[in-house]
Amino acid sequence: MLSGRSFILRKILRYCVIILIVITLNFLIPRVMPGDPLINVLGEDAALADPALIAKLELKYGLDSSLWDQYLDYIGALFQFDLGYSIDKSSQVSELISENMCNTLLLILPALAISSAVSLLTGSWCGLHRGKFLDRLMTPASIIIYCMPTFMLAMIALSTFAFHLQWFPLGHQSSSGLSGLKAFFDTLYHLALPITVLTIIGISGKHLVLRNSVMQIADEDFILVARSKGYNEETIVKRHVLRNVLPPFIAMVALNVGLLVEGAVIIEIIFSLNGMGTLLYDAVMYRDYPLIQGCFLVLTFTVLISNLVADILYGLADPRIRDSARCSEEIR
Amino acid sequence: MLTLENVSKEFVLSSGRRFNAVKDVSLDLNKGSVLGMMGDSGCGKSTTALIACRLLNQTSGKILLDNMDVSSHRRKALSQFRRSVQIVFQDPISAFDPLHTIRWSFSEAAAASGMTAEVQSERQDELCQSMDFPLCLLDRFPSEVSGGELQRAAIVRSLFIKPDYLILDEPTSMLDLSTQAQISRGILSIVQNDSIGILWITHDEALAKAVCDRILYMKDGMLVQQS
Amino acid sequence: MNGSVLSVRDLRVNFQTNGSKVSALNGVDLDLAQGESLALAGESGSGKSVLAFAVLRLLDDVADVEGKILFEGEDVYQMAHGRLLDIRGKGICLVPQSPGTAFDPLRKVGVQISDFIRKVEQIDAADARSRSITEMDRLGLRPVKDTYENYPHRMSGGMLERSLIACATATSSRLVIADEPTKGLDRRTKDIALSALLSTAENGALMMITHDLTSAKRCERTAIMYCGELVEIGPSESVIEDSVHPYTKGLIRSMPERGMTPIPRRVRSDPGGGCRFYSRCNEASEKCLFHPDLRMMRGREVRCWNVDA
Amino acid sequence: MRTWKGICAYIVRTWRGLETYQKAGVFILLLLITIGSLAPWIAPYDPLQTGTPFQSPSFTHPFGTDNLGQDNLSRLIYGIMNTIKIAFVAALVSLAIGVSVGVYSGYYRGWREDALMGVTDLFLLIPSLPLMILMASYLEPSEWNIVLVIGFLWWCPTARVVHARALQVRNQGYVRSALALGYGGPYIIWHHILPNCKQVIIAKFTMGVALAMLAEASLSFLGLGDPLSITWGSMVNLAYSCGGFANDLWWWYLPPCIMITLTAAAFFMVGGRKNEGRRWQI
Repeated sequence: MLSGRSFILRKILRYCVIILIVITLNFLIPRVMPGDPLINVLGEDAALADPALIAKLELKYGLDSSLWDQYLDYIGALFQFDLGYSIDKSSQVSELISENMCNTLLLILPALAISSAVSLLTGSWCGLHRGKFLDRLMTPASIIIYCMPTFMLAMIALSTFAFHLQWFPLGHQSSSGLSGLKAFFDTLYHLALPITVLTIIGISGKHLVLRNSVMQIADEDFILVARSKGYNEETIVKRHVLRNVLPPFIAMVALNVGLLVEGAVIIEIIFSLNGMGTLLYDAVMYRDYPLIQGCFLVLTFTVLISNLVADILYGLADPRIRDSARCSEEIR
Repeated sequence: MLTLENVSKEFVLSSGRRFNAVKDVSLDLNKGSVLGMMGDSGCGKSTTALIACRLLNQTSGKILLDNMDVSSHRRKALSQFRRSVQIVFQDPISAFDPLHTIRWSFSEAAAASGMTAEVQSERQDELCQSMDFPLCLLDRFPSEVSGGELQRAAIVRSLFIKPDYLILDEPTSMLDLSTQAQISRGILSIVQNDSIGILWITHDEALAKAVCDRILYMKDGMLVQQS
Repeated sequence: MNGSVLSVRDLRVNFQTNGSKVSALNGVDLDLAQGESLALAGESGSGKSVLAFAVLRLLDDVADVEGKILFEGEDVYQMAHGRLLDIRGKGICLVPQSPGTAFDPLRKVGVQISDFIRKVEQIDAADARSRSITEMDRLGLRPVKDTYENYPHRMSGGMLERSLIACATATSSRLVIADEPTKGLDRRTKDIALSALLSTAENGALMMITHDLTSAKRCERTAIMYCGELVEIGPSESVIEDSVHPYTKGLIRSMPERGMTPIPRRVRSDPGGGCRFYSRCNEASEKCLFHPDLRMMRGREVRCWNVDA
Repeated sequence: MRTWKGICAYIVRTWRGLETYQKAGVFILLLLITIGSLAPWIAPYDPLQTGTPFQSPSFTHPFGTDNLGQDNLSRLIYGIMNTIKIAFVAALVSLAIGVSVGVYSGYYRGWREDALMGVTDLFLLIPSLPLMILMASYLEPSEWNIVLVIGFLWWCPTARVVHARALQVRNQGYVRSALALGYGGPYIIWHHILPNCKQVIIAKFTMGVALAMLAEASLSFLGLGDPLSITWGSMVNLAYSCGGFANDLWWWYLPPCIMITLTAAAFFMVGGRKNEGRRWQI
């Protein structure tokens, strides 16, 4: 189907443009901000570090050359995953990020999966059975949790379950000196509480949106027509309602990834897991700008890629999107 | 006289598919006569209507008002032209802004051509009387009025500023028989004493024969037959 | 009851809209025999579509319904839920009113039709597919290969309407209720749709709800409805050609090809106790203040006092 | 509407139109605002007056004191006005940009719409917290920088929702009839499109204030907020970084969190339209 393929190509092109804009944004912000450009680029420790290192880095960044050349070799460096040098941590930003990123993914992916599945179940159930007990319980609860600042939930969870009840460890990735299967279970034991907190945040964000979509679909005409054709309620729900809730569900999961990334950053700080969150927190504490930019770039890439995948799935799931009429000039 | 000369309109769908709704249509509308346009749904009738009153720009072709080319008019001249050609749409419910009363919409129409208050109220009574629109409904909101009344009010509003031409895009297809008869009679009476040119678009054969002097038949964007 | 597919006894339907009670149907009695086609005509708001939904018992959570509806002798409102489910679709097949929103937007039209046929006829997918293709071909949905694979949003109103009718004609359902099947269709597709619907009347029965009297004439009997009750019901020829009830006469006169003279004044929202057409009727007399009931005269039943036998 | 009586009538009419949870939301907000504005008289101590630090809750200090001995309760009360002020102004900034972008691209279609909506999508996709951290870390921490950062990054959800509604209104018959009467874009936007988008704008504004409050809390928790200004976020940050959380002084960090949640929920309730017919609007 021509329109299907051209739809996907157009989507990919659109995301490439967005990624380029993000890179330019990331490149321009330090050079535009007030203050000493050298510090803005290298971080506040640049003033203290020994001048030899500064000279080498200045050469490497070519701070004196024109903005355009800096931009070109900034992009060139990006392709070799060279995100710059963090003076504070005195190591390449890209290495720092690569280890921490997998810890964060270890936190985000299970939370994303569980929260999507659970919110799909509860959202559909509450959408179809309005006013029942679960609906009256879940809706206000998810609003309250949605309104709760992320760190509050994390703090409460940590202090009650870990500190008072001692069910879970007080934080940190995993106790060292273990290997193989025991290490896996140990990290699982350490990560259990943060993942549940992130899942609860994810569910609160998704449940209401899904409940809305299901309620809207259940009131559509074709559901009444299906009922008039003698299908029993189960097949109607399975075949029509859930199938139609898929596109909005995919779109909402994509948008929700950003929310989860933010939640993960804060949760890692509180549970002191060495993921992107703590990295970002230290970078902010010491104003280590290359590291901040690196974290920002990587986090944004993960969100962009997940949204690209979701957009394509959305296009495949809902044929109407593929050939929506775009009359360029409208009635004026 | 309002003429369309081999007008055609092409929409570009987001999937790149080009769909031309109107292919090389030319028609002329003279004052005091009713020109009918027949065709099944999706044959480009409504698009031609929008092009005729210059709400939608045509891809190619010319529009002449008393053989003066108006297709390239912009801003001031365009709104001047638009005041002489009015249009009434098919769906009465969306014809009025739900947040204002019908009287406010009438005053908006009057203000378009700078009528003073008493000229407006006198014109208003005259039109409401001829279209049989009850004056007690003037201060109601559109949601409190039935479809038939709303369509009458829409026609009153479009005739408020004495246009030379009036385009009706299936005005009565959403209404039932007796309201359709009432509204059609009202329009015909106005055509006589105000000598307005009417382009009446419908897919109901009997109504077209009963109301129009000339009928154009359209199929898939092209004019096929005249009677 | 003998051989009558559907009989409706004193059906009253009231809707609770934000406090006020709106009565959509009050006291409708109707009979539909085997192999007969009945056209239900009337202005919008006279409760025609409500009757269709009431027969299929789809109004349970929306309105309170009184009266009896017997489908082949069995009261629909006393039926067990399981029995009701296989009556809908297999027994009574509804062709809904707005074709644009009647299909599931995310599934192909052909698949939805053959899926329905498979459910009703209990045959396997291949037969259902071939039967739906022949049916779509009979209804002029050419080229069938494309329309089968097409999605509802890509099809025009006329094509969607004919696919809906294909659902009804493809299955051997004993009663077909078509709600405004000819609305918005041009002349050619209207004929195709009507002849297909009338063909289902041979082995079952057809109740067609329409506001267009020319297509009502093609059915055997016609019933005229006004403000939620039947005012005239009889053979189509006599009801439409020489109508008796003042409202039917007014309706016929306001047709474009019959002089287009409208019925004076407006439908009153609270018609009061007497004859509901009293406020618009020019043959009204003081007797009309009492509510007339259907009386047999000149070969049809009429609800009016002033009509002499 | 001009007369004082007209305004009261309008208020009474909207009040009666609200649903119970909306009334509860308005009640909580009014309560908070009165307490906040009367802070100098109500608060037991001057929030900046130092004393013995880390006191546990006692009669004199109901919520104990922080690391500088300042009374937590009075800081909490003084924090009301600051937090709500920052969130309100930030939401106002993002509302102004969002509505103008949404309505402009909704009405003037074509390349203008593609360009503006492209930018909106861009900002919608980028996770807002990292971007805010990046921007805030460069500007020296002050209240108004946070307002600018939140204001300039949070207009995209409003723009997208207002754009969708404006598009829907634009295709209605009354807009086309107004065009046919010869009216131009600005008149139609002012008289037809904006009034019909009012409901969406109000819902998004109240949501915006709630989310701005949460964003401000997160930012100040990360240390990017203005340490001098007394807001609930900075109180939590102080509590977290000075060991309040480590040795479980819950009376120090919990009350500000609860106040944030309460206020945000109140704003949510005021804005959200939940009725059986139409759905809760997030």
